[in-house]
Amino acid sequence: MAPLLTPVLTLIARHRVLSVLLFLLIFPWLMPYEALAVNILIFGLYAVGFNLLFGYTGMLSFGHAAFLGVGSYLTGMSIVHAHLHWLIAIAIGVGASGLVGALMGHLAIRTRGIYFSMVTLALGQIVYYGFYKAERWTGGENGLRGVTVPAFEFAGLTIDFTNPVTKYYVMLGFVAIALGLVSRILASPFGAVIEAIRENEKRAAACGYDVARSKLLVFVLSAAICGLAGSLRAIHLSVVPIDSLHYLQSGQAVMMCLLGGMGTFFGPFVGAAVFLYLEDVVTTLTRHWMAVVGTIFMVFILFFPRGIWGSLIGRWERATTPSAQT
Amino acid sequence: MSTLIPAPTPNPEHSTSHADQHADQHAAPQANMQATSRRRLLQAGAAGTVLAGAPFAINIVRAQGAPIKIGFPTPLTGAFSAEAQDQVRAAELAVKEFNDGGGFNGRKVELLVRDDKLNPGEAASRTLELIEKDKVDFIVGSLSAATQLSINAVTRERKVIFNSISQSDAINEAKDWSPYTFHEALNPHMTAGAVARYAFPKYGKKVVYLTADYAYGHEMVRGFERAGKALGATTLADIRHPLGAADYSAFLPRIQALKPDILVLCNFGRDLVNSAKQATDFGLKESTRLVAPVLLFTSRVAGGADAFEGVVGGTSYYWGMEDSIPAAKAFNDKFRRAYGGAVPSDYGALGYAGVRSVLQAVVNAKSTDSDKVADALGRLEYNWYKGNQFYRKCDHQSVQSIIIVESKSKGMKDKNDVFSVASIEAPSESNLRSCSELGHKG
Amino acid sequence: MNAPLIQRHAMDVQADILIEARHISRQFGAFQALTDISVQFRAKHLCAIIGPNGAGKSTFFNILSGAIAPSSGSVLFQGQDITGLEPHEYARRGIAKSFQITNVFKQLSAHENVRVAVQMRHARFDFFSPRAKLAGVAQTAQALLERVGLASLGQKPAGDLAHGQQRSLEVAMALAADPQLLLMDEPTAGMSPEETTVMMDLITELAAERTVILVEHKMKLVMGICKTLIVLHHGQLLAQGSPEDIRANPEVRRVYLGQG
Amino acid sequence: MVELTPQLLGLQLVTGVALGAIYALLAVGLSLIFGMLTVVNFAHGAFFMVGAFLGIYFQTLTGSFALSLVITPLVVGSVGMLAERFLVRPLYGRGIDYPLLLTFGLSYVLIELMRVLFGIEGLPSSTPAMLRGSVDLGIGRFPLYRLVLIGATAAVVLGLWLMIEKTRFGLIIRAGSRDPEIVRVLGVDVARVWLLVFGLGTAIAGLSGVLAAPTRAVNPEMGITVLAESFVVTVVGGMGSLMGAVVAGLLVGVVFSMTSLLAPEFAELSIFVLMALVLLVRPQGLFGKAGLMG
Repeated sequence: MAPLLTPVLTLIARHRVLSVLLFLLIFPWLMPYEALAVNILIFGLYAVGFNLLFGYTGMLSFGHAAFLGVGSYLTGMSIVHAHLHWLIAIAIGVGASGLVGALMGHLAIRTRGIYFSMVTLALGQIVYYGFYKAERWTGGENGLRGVTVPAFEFAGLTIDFTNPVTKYYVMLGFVAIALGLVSRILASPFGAVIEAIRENEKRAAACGYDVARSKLLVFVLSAAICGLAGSLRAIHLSVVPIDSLHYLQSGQAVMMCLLGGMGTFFGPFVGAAVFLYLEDVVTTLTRHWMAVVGTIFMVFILFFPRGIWGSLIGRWERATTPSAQT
Repeated sequence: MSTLIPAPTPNPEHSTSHADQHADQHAAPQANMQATSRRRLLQAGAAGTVLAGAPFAINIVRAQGAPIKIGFPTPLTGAFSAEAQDQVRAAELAVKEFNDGGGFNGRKVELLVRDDKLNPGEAASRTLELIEKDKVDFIVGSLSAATQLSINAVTRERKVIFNSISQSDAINEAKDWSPYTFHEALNPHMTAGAVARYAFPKYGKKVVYLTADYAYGHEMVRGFERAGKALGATTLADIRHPLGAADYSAFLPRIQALKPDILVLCNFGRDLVNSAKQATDFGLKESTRLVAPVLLFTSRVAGGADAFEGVVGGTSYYWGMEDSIPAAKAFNDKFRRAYGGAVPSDYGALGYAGVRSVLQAVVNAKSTDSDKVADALGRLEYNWYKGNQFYRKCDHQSVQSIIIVESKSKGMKDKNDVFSVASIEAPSESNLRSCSELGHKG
Repeated sequence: MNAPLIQRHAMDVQADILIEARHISRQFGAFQALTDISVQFRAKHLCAIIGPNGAGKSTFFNILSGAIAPSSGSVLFQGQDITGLEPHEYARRGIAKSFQITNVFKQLSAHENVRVAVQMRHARFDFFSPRAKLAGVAQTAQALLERVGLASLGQKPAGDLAHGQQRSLEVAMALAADPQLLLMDEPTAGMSPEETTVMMDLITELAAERTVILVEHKMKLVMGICKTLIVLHHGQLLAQGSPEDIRANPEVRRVYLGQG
Repeated sequence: MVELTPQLLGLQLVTGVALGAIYALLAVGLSLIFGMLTVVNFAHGAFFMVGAFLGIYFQTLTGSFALSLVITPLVVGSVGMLAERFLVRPLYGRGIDYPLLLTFGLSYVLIELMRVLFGIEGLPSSTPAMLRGSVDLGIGRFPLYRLVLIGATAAVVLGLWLMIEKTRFGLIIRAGSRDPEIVRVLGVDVARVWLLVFGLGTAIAGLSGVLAAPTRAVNPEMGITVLAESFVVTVVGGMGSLMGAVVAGLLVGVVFSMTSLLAPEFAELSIFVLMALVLLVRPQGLFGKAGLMG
């Protein structure tokens, strides 16, 4: 299969953002319904943001729901309470999650390994309770309702988010920008630095890189991208559930990354797509979806630790030279 | 679902209901489960291919005789799955009745059940799925304040009728409400009020609340205190506990020290089981009466007689009221016939009523158009299972009777005989918060 | 007339001394690893720290390279006190090291390993320009690989290289920053005799342009090539001087050959 | 608001200790597994839950709580060993993320399994007859069973301590938790030891399930919150430190209990704040070895 696969993958590797976008353009046709496609778009982005930290820098955070949630809530609150334009609301959501990322990161990067995971978990929970308690602004456990964007004119045509297809393509716009940015960062010298840090912190420091500062930077970037995913989700669902801040939501990012292949560019997206699609199908088939999801998850960890996309790349790399980082 | 220890076996049926399946369900649940799954698989596949063909078809023109579709999002998995699955059974009963009665000029009804996992986000996207992919005409369902509010947020934006069958005060309020929003279930204000009016005069005026710290809990407390004021009850403390806490022992010493006449457990489901159980262990019942706004049939069965001994609470329905209410008798019998002798639970019954109201409105409106049906629902006066009900004009809250039950610990006839009906408060608009208070004009 | 002369003389001395350890002591809990060690290392000079196992060589090395801070005393580099600075600060001042346990980015290719190291000098926090654009960096990296004799293995993941090759790769990475001081902890540990000779040649070659400090417990190995030897024993400075002095030193003989 | 009499505070303290007992028991199991295998067992809560279910099942089967206290841990432990042998073992040396995530998947399966076996809304659980009721401690009434709980925990911890200090197996564990290499050097069959340790850890989780069952609702999801809490405890105490697990267990229990009295709404948050604070001041936890997990 390698000879057949190689040229395709080489092409994808060369224009990874372009190819993913081409795919996403036709994506709604492949999905049973648009809302699922939008969900995959959003969680794909969420997983990509998480992967920046987990896959590329090797820091396993259990607090990433905080960024998804803060993005959602700040965007939602700007629309519901402050009646701001939805674009500004998104900007606020992303900014806020970046800020929270800076704070959490500043505290968390002092710790390593499982302790890092636990600190992020704890800080994430603190954010959760913060929003849970601010019932007046966030709606508390009931969630924030009424995040609606009225139909508007753009370049002569009416954009109405209650039309799922329109919504999908607008969201795709944002995801495209974010993916472009991530791809650029990974290809940049800084991208090399964070991979070096993942491989060997001591060595990176001996090379003269400020490990702590680099880690913090990735943390903030990752947070902002997850924040954008959150912002989009608020507009997509027109509600912000408190669950979006819960640590189980953080766990979902890990699952998606692993399923798709951590430390690969497409992996998280593939992971999110497969995860959500499976869940969608399995839940309608059987009430025992947890068992199915759990089993699939274990199978992957045992037999395909590099994830779906990662394993594909693996085959390919074995067939060719171990060069391109896709 | 085979169970090693007797426990109410939920019905595995998961999609549109047909009489023949109910027949074999109790013969061979497993087999039926698989049968169901297989059919679902086919359906999913079909739907998939169809939609893959035309993703942009947002409003497909429906041929005459095409089924009327009712979307039914409810937490089939998670903490309230028992109640949810009973809701489904009852809803399917309503659908079956309607179809057996010939449907709506030739059009049969199809119930599309979806698992919202008790997660508002999931509920919202499931509702989007039902509207976008399955093109449902109406939505009935939900089993928590949060999920019903997020379902409502989606439906009202798309002008789809949603008849909610779980409790919430917020959904009545103008902020969330829409002309397409209906509330079949009781709300905390009504329930708490009724329980207060029964319990405070009877058991004493010094009250402590142990409250799950979320809107539902706060709304319950508000309801009790409002009704309590008129009755001269005093609140010694309102202790807020984290939602879903497993251990309440840490809250109990203080309650002991307060020596209240009544301890109101303003929480739901498992929280209620846990707190009641542990309050019993701490010997609180010796001096204090335990009261719960909503005493769930299923929680009582799961929690056991000891924990709930002597606990008094409210409910929208208890099968035992059939002795005094003919409609209840009729409903129970239908349910028993369909499900091998099982009795409907409180929330289950709501599933039946929620669907049946919508279908009756379709008949009255002679249409499935949202606005026409909404109008017909607004005028509806019905008695499906517990006596006369109607939707209040301003907020579409179903005005209905409230049943006060006391948990039995001895002399039970069978595993379903868990409550004794202490009193039934007749339906009255005066027990609801006023329209103006909710922010509705006129 | 005299004053300026003296002053210039003083400056020359300053300039001539690259790194200096002043009264360095280090405890680990109750254990006294180093006691009051003061040594000066001159620029463009090959020097070795020797001593039997447990003499405190590695501790001293780690203090010089900034991996750990001394309990007391200070490290001066080009006359500046750099005690207790972050490891990366040491690197940026031109202090490079190769570790005792081989220490490379295992999953990255050999070339990428060196490239990252070289990149340090050019683009520290550059998020946007594609790596490939930094052509100079890639070439420098290639040159360094050639210098340590790994030119042909550039695309191999570092983890897959032979032990000796990984050590060489480390040297290449250490050289990437074009350091004035290169610290090497047992550079030939675990190497075959052939690899060892290659490495020693490389080291002498490198010492022509910069100060190189080796930590070594194989005495003979360094006798030949080093200008100065520093002998540690039980965490104390036993002797320092030219190989000849050291060889002649009875104390050292006793420690190493158990005589006297 | 009641005034904070010494009696109330005292009773609150006892309550906290009783709470901490279960935390400590769970954390000991987690810490044992982590210290030895550096496996972060995310299925620990699920094993606790399975223990609770099987506990009731064997109790109704044998009609004796005491018997099920013995049988259940053995069963749960063997399930644990199977999991170690066939699921976790292939992942050794692959870093700590993989076993962690695998056990996470395993927990899903175990939860679903219990749903299928015992039904979704769980089982009614009740305190064994002779342990019912509450006793007057002079400072207020306190449930007898919870006192028993404290005693049982103390006994288990003591037994564990004796085993670790006095037996050869314990010696190996002590050596191993410091440096697995040593064990290999000692010429011990490491695989077998790890199998047993995982079994022991999960058995303790099962036991705490049986012990906790009478005090709370037994349902398939009961392990989820417990997991988060016992992780907090383990991390606060320092992963891999049994001493730490016990001390932190009691600490967390008391902190939770006291916040429940003074600021009930923040009871749950308080333990996370505690963890954050401890880790930021002492990144390796109270009794943790520095640099562990480098």
